[in-house]
This record gives sequence, structure tokens and C-alpha cells, in this order.
Amino acid sequence: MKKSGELQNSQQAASKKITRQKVLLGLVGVFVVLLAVLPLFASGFWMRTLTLLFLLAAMAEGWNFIGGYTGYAAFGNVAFFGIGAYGTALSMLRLHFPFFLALLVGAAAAMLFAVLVGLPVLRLKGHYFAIATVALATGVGEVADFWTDFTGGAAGLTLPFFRPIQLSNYFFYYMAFVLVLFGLGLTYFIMKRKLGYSWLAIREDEDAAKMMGINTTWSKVVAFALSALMAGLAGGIYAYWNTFVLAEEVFKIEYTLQMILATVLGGPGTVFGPFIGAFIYYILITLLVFFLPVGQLHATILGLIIILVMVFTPQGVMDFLSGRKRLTLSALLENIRTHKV
Amino acid sequence: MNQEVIFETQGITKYFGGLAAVDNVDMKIYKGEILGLIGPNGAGKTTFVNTITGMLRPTRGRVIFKGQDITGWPAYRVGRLGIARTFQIVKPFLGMTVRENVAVGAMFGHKGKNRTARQALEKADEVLEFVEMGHLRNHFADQLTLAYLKRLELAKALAMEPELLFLDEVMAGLNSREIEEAMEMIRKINASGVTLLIIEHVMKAIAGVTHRVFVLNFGTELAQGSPEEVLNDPRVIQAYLGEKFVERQRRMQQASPQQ
Amino acid sequence: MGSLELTQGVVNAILLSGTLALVAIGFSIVWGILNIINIAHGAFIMLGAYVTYWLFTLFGIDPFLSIPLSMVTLFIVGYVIQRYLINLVIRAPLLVTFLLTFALEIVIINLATFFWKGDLRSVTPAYSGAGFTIGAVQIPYVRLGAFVISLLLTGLLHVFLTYTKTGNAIRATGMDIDAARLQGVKIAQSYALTFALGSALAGAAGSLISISFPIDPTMGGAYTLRAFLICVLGGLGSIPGVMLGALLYAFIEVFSGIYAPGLKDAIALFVLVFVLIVRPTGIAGKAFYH
Amino acid sequence: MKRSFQILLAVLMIAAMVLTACGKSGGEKQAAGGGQQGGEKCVITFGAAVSLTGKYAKEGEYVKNGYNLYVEQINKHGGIKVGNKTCEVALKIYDDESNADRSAQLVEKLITEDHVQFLLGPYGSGNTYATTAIAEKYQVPMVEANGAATKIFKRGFKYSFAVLTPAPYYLRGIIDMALDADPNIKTVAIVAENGAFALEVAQGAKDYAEEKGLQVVYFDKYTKNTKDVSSLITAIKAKNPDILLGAGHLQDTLLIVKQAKDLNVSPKVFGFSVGPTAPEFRKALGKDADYIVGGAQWTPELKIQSDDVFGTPQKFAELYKAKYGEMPPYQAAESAAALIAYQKAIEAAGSLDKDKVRDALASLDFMSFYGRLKFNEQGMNVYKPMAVMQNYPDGKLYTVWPKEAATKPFIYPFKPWDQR
Repeated sequence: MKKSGELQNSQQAASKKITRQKVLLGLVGVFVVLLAVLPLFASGFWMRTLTLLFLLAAMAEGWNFIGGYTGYAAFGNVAFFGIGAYGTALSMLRLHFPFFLALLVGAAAAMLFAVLVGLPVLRLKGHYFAIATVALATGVGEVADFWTDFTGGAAGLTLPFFRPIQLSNYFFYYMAFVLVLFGLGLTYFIMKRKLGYSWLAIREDEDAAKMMGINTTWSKVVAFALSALMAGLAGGIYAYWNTFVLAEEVFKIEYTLQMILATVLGGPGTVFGPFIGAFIYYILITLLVFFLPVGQLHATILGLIIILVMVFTPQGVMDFLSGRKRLTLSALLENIRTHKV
Repeated sequence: MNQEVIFETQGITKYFGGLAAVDNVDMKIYKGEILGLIGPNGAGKTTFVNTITGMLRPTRGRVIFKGQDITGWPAYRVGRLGIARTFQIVKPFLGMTVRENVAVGAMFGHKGKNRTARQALEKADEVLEFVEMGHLRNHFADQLTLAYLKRLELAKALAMEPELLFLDEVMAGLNSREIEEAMEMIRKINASGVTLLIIEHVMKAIAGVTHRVFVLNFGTELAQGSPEEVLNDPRVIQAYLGEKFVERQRRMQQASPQQ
Repeated sequence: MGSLELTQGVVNAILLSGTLALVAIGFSIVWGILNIINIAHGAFIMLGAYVTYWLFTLFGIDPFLSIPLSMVTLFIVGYVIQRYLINLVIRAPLLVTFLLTFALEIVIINLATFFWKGDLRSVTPAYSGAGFTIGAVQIPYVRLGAFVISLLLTGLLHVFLTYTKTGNAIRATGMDIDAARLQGVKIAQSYALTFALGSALAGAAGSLISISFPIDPTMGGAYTLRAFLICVLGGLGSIPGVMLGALLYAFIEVFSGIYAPGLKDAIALFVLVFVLIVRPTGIAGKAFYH
Repeated sequence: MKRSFQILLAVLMIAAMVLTACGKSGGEKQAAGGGQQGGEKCVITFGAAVSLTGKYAKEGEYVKNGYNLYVEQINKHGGIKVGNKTCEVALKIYDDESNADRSAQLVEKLITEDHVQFLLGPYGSGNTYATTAIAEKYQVPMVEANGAATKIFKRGFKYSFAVLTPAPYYLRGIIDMALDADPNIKTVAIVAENGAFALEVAQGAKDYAEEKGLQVVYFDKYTKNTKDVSSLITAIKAKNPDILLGAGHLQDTLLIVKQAKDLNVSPKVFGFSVGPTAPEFRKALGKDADYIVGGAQWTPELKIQSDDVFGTPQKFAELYKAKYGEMPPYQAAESAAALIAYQKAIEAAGSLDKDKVRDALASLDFMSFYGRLKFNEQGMNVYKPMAVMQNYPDGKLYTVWPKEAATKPFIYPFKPWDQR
């Protein structure tokens, strides 16, 4: 009797989940199409804003692999962005590679770095891992800033314009856009496969995962390297787009925080979370800067928003979107109940 | 029962700092049997299991599985080789559904290599039927009762299709009806050809299902033999009574302020 | 290398280590007992610095005398923040508290910039820059003073944690929260006190820093990172550990500063990562104080 | 209830669409100069992204003040002559938060949505880097006044111009002055912030010093936003140089002076590229600012007669002080000068056509209250010498170099810390 009851509502839950995912998928689909045709009527300003947004979303999707699915609080992913930028720029300037080849070189460099660093650092847990990654990112940034002979140092590197110049806006918009879609696809693909499950298992309980036959070191390094891939590609595109690379710009910790924020806002460990989160976050910022009369206090407003999210729904809006939770006051308060002293 | 040794430890020893948690233990497990491992709290039972399953590196000694020396192997290789275990403190993957929890075992366990994720999920359904949790497959693990969590722990291990299965206090905290079910389950697993080593405090279960019992005390072997002879062995009884006494003392100490 | 560089460097390092220890100690108890990485620690230091600055510029109060005031101010700030904000998410995953304190930092810095402007300010009492020389080695009074006061406060903290009821309660909370509860420790209360204590120490550090270095609203970030480095180098969980870490870090910073100024931080950071990797667990000492 | 998530997403999309489609309507509020596209009466709108928050908030404010002061004055005089009619001048300023990404985003907005005719520069080389690229992309002229790194102009851009003297020239005046005061000066130590601008300043100084037969005994760079340079000072102390030159920003300059005093380092000449001439320098250091010299793009004491709206540096200073209550820092002057360059170019071109104005700028040669405005083929103003100012014990700043512009003699040598 009891069992059959459970059976029913579990099935209901399941079916409801399915339909919701369908609806969600549909909506995102519409959204994507709109974005694809948007350049036809968007101003240069909005093209730039969205291009930056896409690059951010792509980085967030990358961070989601290690931070969202595998549960390792990586706070140094900007290193991959920076290395991608430098790798691309240097191979364009020094080796005279065409952009696309250079882009791959940059991404490869980022991934290589991720593997070399990941092997030792991914043995660390919690805060120690977090700060080790921060430290590495900052350190690498300083080296790039200081190593004048190789990276051009603080004077930076200048890249040629994309030609024909009238098309550059479109070129970079679609580059970034495709990168985001690639990220979505990659995420979806992996999470349907063993690798994806191994990440989840590691996030939930690394010891159990080990005991159940998962080579955790390997899984974690792959997650790290893939997040490096996304950030590296974003960095390469960014470099060519801005036509210059300065260490202080491409290694700034703000980027790390933005990608984490986007992911957490949207929902860590979900396919669409980082994408949606990036949108909420970046549109919000733009609104604050341009359209709200908050003078120079937009940073404060942003901070307060983060605080509210952290207090009320650290699982991100995807919890509600995917139907795992319902958007009710009690659902919001529940979080406090479960997390307060 | 047949006398083929499937698993063997030789002089396994594990030191933490200066003191030995497990000291020079020789244990044989015969194919197809259910071996009970008992001993008072802190006797080193769990440490012993951790040491021989690759969670910890032994300080000394050898671990042999099916004639192969697996001493110091990383846990995941041990798992893939056909040894599975459950944890005394259950380790469910809370953020995943019951079905996915079990599927992980089927993906990476003994026979996981030539399975896709989808096939693993199907395998998971089989196992869930076997442990009678099929109706819960789409629930998230954090929605389960303790009894079901314990059973999920079992299902995850079974999905690995092990030849040798270590059960670490799967019955602790269960009521007598649930214990009956669990015992039934263990017999069923054993009947399906899995060799088991079960760590238990529930003597009724030990007496009920095991073929042999191995007693650890202060990290060393105290006795081994058939359930009835071991459970009536005065040394064993003394060890347990003593343990209660020690237990009471520890409580008293805790009540007084630190340092 | 010149022997002057060497000796002066050593002196600088030792003097610096005092202030750094104070910078790190508050961060360390919060981390050790609440298991929170307080990104806003640097912002608190900044606030402390500004308290001293304003008391000095508006009322001409001597910077050293203003230390207690900035400690009290920050104590209150810290208490409120912990009691009514962080306590709400204290048991959430690390990422949450991490981002929460990060957001706090953003808000504090932005408000500071908004009200006090982004420009650099200095506290220059009559005796600033004065000092005495031993041989060719220069010892500025303010830095010596900062050093002494840091040691003093650290000592006081030790006494407080070891010999007072509240201190014991705090340590108990850090050791075993349930045991502490059994002993009737009010956890929420003791958490708030711990955080407030940490903030107060940050305030004191800020005051001292403001005497030797120019200050601005964004000054804090660098110190937060330093605090972390020091905690890791020295090992989390003990006051002597922090002081050792501070000394170690001071030497790294000063001497990499002499021989490779541009790579100052990079060197320190790579040392950190190295330490973390060679003894990943070794450093993670049990998080309580004794 | 069940719909909540759909609504949420829908709202999200609509928001995005609205912003994108009719984004052009946004962003009016921060316009400093009112009017947009002129119907009958013509208005020339200049746009700029300036740092009003973040690490360059202070400098950004000077820049903004300079721009605004000019606009106010020129409109008082009726406006800028374009052919036969005079046009009022409007200014549109955004806050770039001292962030290059934001800076680029805002300039793109100024061009594609606010449709400003001409662009003015931001503060700092980093942001100038980013924004000049945008201006070039849309072929809109940008006259900037606060990015001195020559690297910006070595990209072959056609539409970027800088009114200020390029970085490598910053410290030459001090070296000349020092040698003039005491020919026996032998050694110089140079420290630079590790930044595009500062490094060029330092390199320029190094080359020039060696050219003048001085021996550079110490040359190194320190991390950006450093909080402690005592190690550096210690190293320098060991070298005991005659001249100590610093290339960086106000922050570092203050730090170096404070800690040089702590460690009792007293060279005969104590000079910086940026800092000693800023009002905060004296404010922050009090008596310790005495005798320290700094290169200045411009000083209120310069003896210049010009027929621009300000006429003389003194008049500019007077107007500035009346409006903002303090003596004008050089950033304000050069920012105003950027607009003067535009004015003269537009008047010469007799049109608002971007390319005509651009060509007029390229061939401009005009003596403004700020100094000579003339650009080389790269768009840099290498024709204006740098002045040197000294903090006098009487608490005031005086121009001490070049001799012909000097209002007081250069006090030499620097008075050692321990003899004060």
C-alpha cells in the first residue's frame, strides 16, 4: 500500500520533471534563436555587451565542470583565460599563425597548464584547494606581467585588427556565441556519460567514489582541463577582439569571481545554469551601470544581490527552473533553516 | 564448504603515529562463505577493512586476492578487481537519484569497463529490484530513511558485481523487523555466489547468517571459529563486558571540561 | 650582496612580521573556529585604518591611542555581521560563505570609496619617519611601536582564549561543536564573538598599518591574501603557528622585494602552493586554539 | 505557481530584447552637457568614459573637471565656430570604473547609441589602449590627454591624438636641471612601477641619463599597487645615488617618500614623474614634501600668452579654483587642452565632418594656455617640453625648470631627513 503510494508520486514527480525540462529546453531554444538573429538589429554597444557576456558564460560553463559538477571550489580559472589570451596573441605575433590555429594553441596551452598544475593541486581539499588556485592564478599573472622578453611584460602585446573591420563586430559576436553553444553541447554530452557520473560521485563523496572503482585523480584532472579549455578559448577570442593583451587585464581575479557568480546564480551542476546565470548577472550589471540612478553605488547593489542569493538560494535559480524546488517563500526560507547555526 | 581461499591477509599492520590500530592480523576468507568480523568498539575492525581495501596504506603485511598481491593498491583498482564494501557511516551520493547512485557502481565496478552509462542505468534497475527498492529509483537519496539508505549502500556495492563484499555494520540502527529483512538479503546475496565479510555488533545477525566468525580486539586476532564456539568463548565475552566498562569511563571523561 | 642590504633587510622583516602576525591572527581564528575564509578581512583592516585616520585628522588623536577605538568599532561591526548574516549560512557549502564574504568586501569597499573617495591618505604624526640607527641599520619608531603592540595584542589574545570562560567556550566550539553545546555553550553567540574578535584584531592591524603606509579603500585585498598565506605557512590552529608563518612570510616578502621587486608576490605565492602540495594534509591542523 | 520558472525565463528574455532593441534610449542621465542631436541650433557633442570610481577615481575627477571647465567657458563665449555658424558644446561622460572592459563598452555606446561626434580620452594608459582601438574601428577621432605611453600610438592608428608630452620625456627636465645645478653629479637610481606608462618613463630617463654621461647605479621595477617598497629603498640606500628618480603614480610616489624617510635615504635630488605636483602630495606628506621635485605636464606658473578661451595658465587656474576650490592639477589642464585642440581643428576644418576634423588635427599647430599643441605622424605631441616643479619649504609649489619659465630657483641639494 505504502509502496504503491510512493510509486505513484515518484512517477508523477518524474513525469513532471520531464515536462518541465521539455518546456525549459524549448524556452532556451527560442532564446538561442533570438540571440542568433540579434546582430541584425542590435547596436555596436549591445553587440559588445553580449559578446563579453558570452565569453563570461563560456568561462562559467567551464568552471561548472570543476566547480559545479566535481565540487572543487576552483578560484583561479582566470589563469586559463589569461594563458589562452597570451598563447593566442604570442603565436599570432611571434609564429605568425592564422587566428584559428593560434586560438587552438592558446587553448592547448591552457589545458596543458591545467593538467600540470591539477595533478598536484587537485589533491588539496576545500579552502586549501581554493586558495592554492587563487595563488597560482595571481602568480602566473605576475610572471606574465614581469617576463618582458617573452610576454612583452607590463607594456603588453598589441594585435592587428580583424579585417574587414566592418565585419569584426559580427565575427567576434558569433565566435563567442558559438563557444557558448559548444559549451552547452559539451556539458550535455559529458553528463550523459560515465565521466559525468564520476564527477557527480566525486562531488557527493570522494571516498565512496574511489571505493566504487572511480579513478578520481584522472576524473578531476579531466574536469580541470576541460574548464581550462573553455576559459582558454574565451581568452583567445578576447585577445584578438580587444586587439591587445595586458597581464593586469587578462589575469584579474574579477573574471574568476564573475564566472563563479554566474554559475552560482544560475545553478551549479546544471547544464543551463551557467548560461542563464551569466545572463542574469551581466544584464543586471549593465542595467545598474546605465539605467538605474544609483550613481556610483552599483557595486554595492551588486554585492547586496549576491548576499541575498547566497542567503536565500545558493543552489541557484535552476533549482526552481528545473522544478527540483518550487519558487515559494517557504522554499527560500528553508535554505536559512537548513544552513543556520 | 569448499576450501578455496579467495582473500588473504598476511601480518597486516597499521600504525597511527606510535600506536598500532591493526597489529599483525592473518585472515583467510574462503570462497562462498559468510565470515563475521566482530570485536568491541575501537578494536580496529573498520581500520582493518580500510587498510585492505586501499583506503589506507598498510604499514606492514600483504593483502592477496585470488592469488594476486594487491597490497597498497589504490582503492579504485581494488574496487575494479572485484572487491566491494559498504561504509559504517553510509556514504550515499545525496545529490543524485537512487537509480544514479546504484548506476555508478555498475559503471566503474568489477564489470563496469564494457558498459555504457545507459546500460549501467539498466543494470541499476535490476539491482534495485533485487534489493526491493525499485519503487524509489527516481527519488533523490536525501529523501530516504536510514533503513533505505543502508540498503542503498548495499545496492551500490552489489551493482559493482563483486566477488567479495565487505559489509560494515549494515544493521546498526535498524529495528528488529528491518534486521530480519537485512539478514534475508545477506543470505540472498551469498546465495547468488558472492563471498561476504560482515562487520556487526548485532549478535543475533552474526549467529544467524555467518558460517565463521573472526574476533578482533585491540587490533589483534582474539579468536576465530564457528559462531557458537566463538560467541561462547569467555575471552570474547570478557572483551565485550570490558568494552562496556571502558565505554562508561569515556562518557564520564567527556562530561568534564577539556584540557 | 651588500651586508647593509642584508642586515637592514633582516630588521625590516622582523619589524614587518609583527604587523603581519596581527593581520593574520584574526583571520586565523575565524577560519579555525568558524571554518570560514573571511574574504572581507582586508576590508575590516581598511576600516580600522580609516578610523585611525579620521580620529587623527579630525581630532588630532594620536594614532597609537586610537587603536582601542578602532578595535571596539570593528568588534561591533563584526559581531553584527556574524550574528545576523553569516550565521544564517554558516552550515552551507564553503562556496557560499566564500562568496558571501566576498560580496561583503565589495559592499564595504564601494561604500568607503563612495564616502571617502578613492584617493590615498596618510597618517603623519610628528614622529612619523623618526627613528634611531644601530650602525648603518635604521629602525623607525613607528614600525618598532607597531611590532611591540602586535606582540602585545597577540599575547592578550592567547591569555583571553586560555584563561577566560568566554575564551574557553570559543575554543570548545572550535574543537567539537556538539560537545560544546552539551556544555551549554551558546553556539550562535560564541560564533558571533569569535568573528567580532577577529574583526577587532583586523581593526587594530589596520590602525598600525595606517601609521607606516598610505591607505585607500582598496588597500585590504592584499592583506587578505597575505593573511591566508601566513595561516597556511604557519599551519592553521595555533597562535605560535601564525607568528611563525608571519615571520617566514615577512622574510620571503622583504628579500624577494630586495632582489626581485617585480616578482615579490609571485614568489610568495609559489612558495605557498609548494608548501600546500608537499604537505597537503600536514598543514590542515585541527582547527582549534591552544 | 508551476509557471513561475517559465515566467522568470520569459522576463529574462524580454529584458534582454528590450534592452537590445531600444537600448538606444538608455544612458541619458549622466550626460553633463544637456542637448543631443541639434535640429536648428547646432550642438557639438563630445563623449568620454572617465574613471569616477575605482583606483583612478581621483585622477578621473580632475579629467572630468578639466573637460567641464572648458565646456562651460566656451559656451559662455557662444561656442565653437563651424564655418559661418557657432555651435554650442555638449559633453557626455560615463564612469568606466577604472576598468578597461567597461571603458571600451562605454565608448562603443557613445559612438553607436549616443552618436557623439567626437571622443575624448579616459584616464590612464590601460583604458586609453582599449578605447583608442574602438575609436579607430569606427573611424571617430579621439583626442586624449591622459595616456602617455607611446605604445598606444605605435599601432599606426589614424584617429588617435594625445596632447600631453609622451612618457619617455617625463624625467628629462629633472636630469637637465640637476646637472645644471651641480655638474659633478655622477650616479642616478631609477625605480619604476611595473606598468606600461611608468616603464616608458623610466626607460626614457635611463637612456637620457646615460646619454648625459651619468651612471645608472640602480634600475628596477616594482609590482603595481604595491603596499611596501622598503626593500627597494634598502637596496637603493646601499647604492647611495646622487639622484633618485621614481616613475609611477601618486600612490607609489607617496609610499617611496614615506619609506625613504623611514630608512633615512637622502639623495641630492629627489624627483618623480607623477605625484609631487598633485595637491594631495602636500596634503598627505606635510613638511616631508619639502624639496621634492616632480615633472609636470603643465603648471599654473608657466608664462604663456594664448588666444584660446583661457588665455593664460594663470587665468585657467583662477577659473578652476573659483569652480572647484583648489589649484588645478595638470590632468585638468591637459584635459581642457584636448578640447582646445578640437576647437582649433574644427575651426580650421570649417566643418564637423569626422575625417576633415581628423586631418585638421593632424596638421594642427597652436600655442594654447597649456603649451604647444602639435602632433607628429603618430599622433603624439612631442613638441611640448615638460616643466619641473619643486615643493618649497613655504608649503607652495614653484616652477623651477625650464629656467625661462622658472618662478623660483631650484633649491639644491635635497635637505637630508636627519637634518630637519
